[in-house]
Amino acid sequence: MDVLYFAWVRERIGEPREHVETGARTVRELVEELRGREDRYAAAFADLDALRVAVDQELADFDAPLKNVREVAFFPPMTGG
Amino acid sequence: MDVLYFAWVRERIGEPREHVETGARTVRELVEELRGREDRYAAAFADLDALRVAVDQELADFDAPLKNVREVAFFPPMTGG
Amino acid sequence: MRIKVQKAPFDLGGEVNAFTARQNNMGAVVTFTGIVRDLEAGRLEAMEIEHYPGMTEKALGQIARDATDRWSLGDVLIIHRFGRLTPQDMIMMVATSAPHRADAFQAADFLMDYLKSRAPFWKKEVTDAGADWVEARQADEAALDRWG
Amino acid sequence: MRIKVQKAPFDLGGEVNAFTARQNNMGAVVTFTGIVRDLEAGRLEAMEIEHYPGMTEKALGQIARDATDRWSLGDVLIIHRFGRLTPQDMIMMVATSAPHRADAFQAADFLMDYLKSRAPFWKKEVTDAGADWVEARQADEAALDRWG
Repeated sequence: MDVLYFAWVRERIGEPREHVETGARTVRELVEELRGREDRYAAAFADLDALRVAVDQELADFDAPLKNVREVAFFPPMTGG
Repeated sequence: MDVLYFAWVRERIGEPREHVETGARTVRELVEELRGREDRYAAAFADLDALRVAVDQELADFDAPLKNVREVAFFPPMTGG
Repeated sequence: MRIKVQKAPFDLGGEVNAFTARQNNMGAVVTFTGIVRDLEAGRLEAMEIEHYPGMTEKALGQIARDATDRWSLGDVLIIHRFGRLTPQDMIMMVATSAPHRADAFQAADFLMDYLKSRAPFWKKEVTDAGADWVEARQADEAALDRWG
Repeated sequence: MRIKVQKAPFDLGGEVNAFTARQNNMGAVVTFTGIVRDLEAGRLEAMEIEHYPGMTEKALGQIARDATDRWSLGDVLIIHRFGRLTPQDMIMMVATSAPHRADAFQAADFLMDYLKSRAPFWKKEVTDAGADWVEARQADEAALDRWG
């Protein structure tokens, strides 16, 4: 699936998107898997309360299932308007 | 003093303004005096609850004093906007 | 603060652009525009608006100052037409600017509530069946209570 | 309903005139425009706005539909820019039309509250001292509670 990063999450990870092959069943499992990879992921995902997640371009929570999902995005709380 | 009429008050009185010489001390006394003049005034001033008054171009009530006043206006509740 | 009471139409877009260009470091601009609606039966020929020259300008100025005293605003614009209008004509507009959006919104809402019931305008609806003065609505008077 | 997400500036006056001309028998049009403010110290070089292409349009469309479901509206317009902006630049605008003024006001206010916290935009302030992401304000999140 495609994993996208925005704002300071993108800056900490160092890239705006990547393709990830994963068996994670939920967003939370995906986060755990990414955290284990490299320090930059651990830094980006250090505080989940500071993060929001979208699954296939809809806001979701960290327990959302990933079955048949094509795109997951992580970002800080939005500041539009 | 000048007495002005607007909207249906003007239509009932039959003119938009007139000069009135009066010894009335309050708006209410002025209304009583006008009511006694002719039927058209009695018709216009039949229901004071349906009327609003401005004294020297400021909203006032019927007990407002008329000393040194130059202009009194009578009209129905406003419908601006 | 600008108050215009006029018979002529106004250009909403031109007015809001000019208003916005005059602002200095305001984060929010809100406008309200009132437009003549046809009657249910679709037979409004005209809306005739009468006003009280002299008092109108004073009353609108006071309402604008009340808004400015109450919220942190950059500027206020009020334009109100009088005379004979037809459906789809713009009757009036207000614009407010403020550092923050809540102030701009609340001030514009407040201006409209006071314009409705405290500015000396009267509307008459003309149809083929005759002409009737628009009656003030209880709800418009009650709306003023929102502002304490 | 029109949603535009764009890098280019927009003409507020032209947009509100075109929006108003498209309406049919709506008595009220409300607009809100958000403008880049300088920082207290007057040293904002730029505001960089990032967004999530694809999701942004969907989220704005959903917010507009929620407003339309909730109030009696004629139409909704949302324009939101992204990219590098400088102080006094217009960031975004919304316009609403409705038969009656309360619906137009409330819907515009609602759109702004949801745009702030539910549309995928992120702002970064650039000064000579560096660049910082604007943090979401607790008050903006809390404002959503107003709408139940």
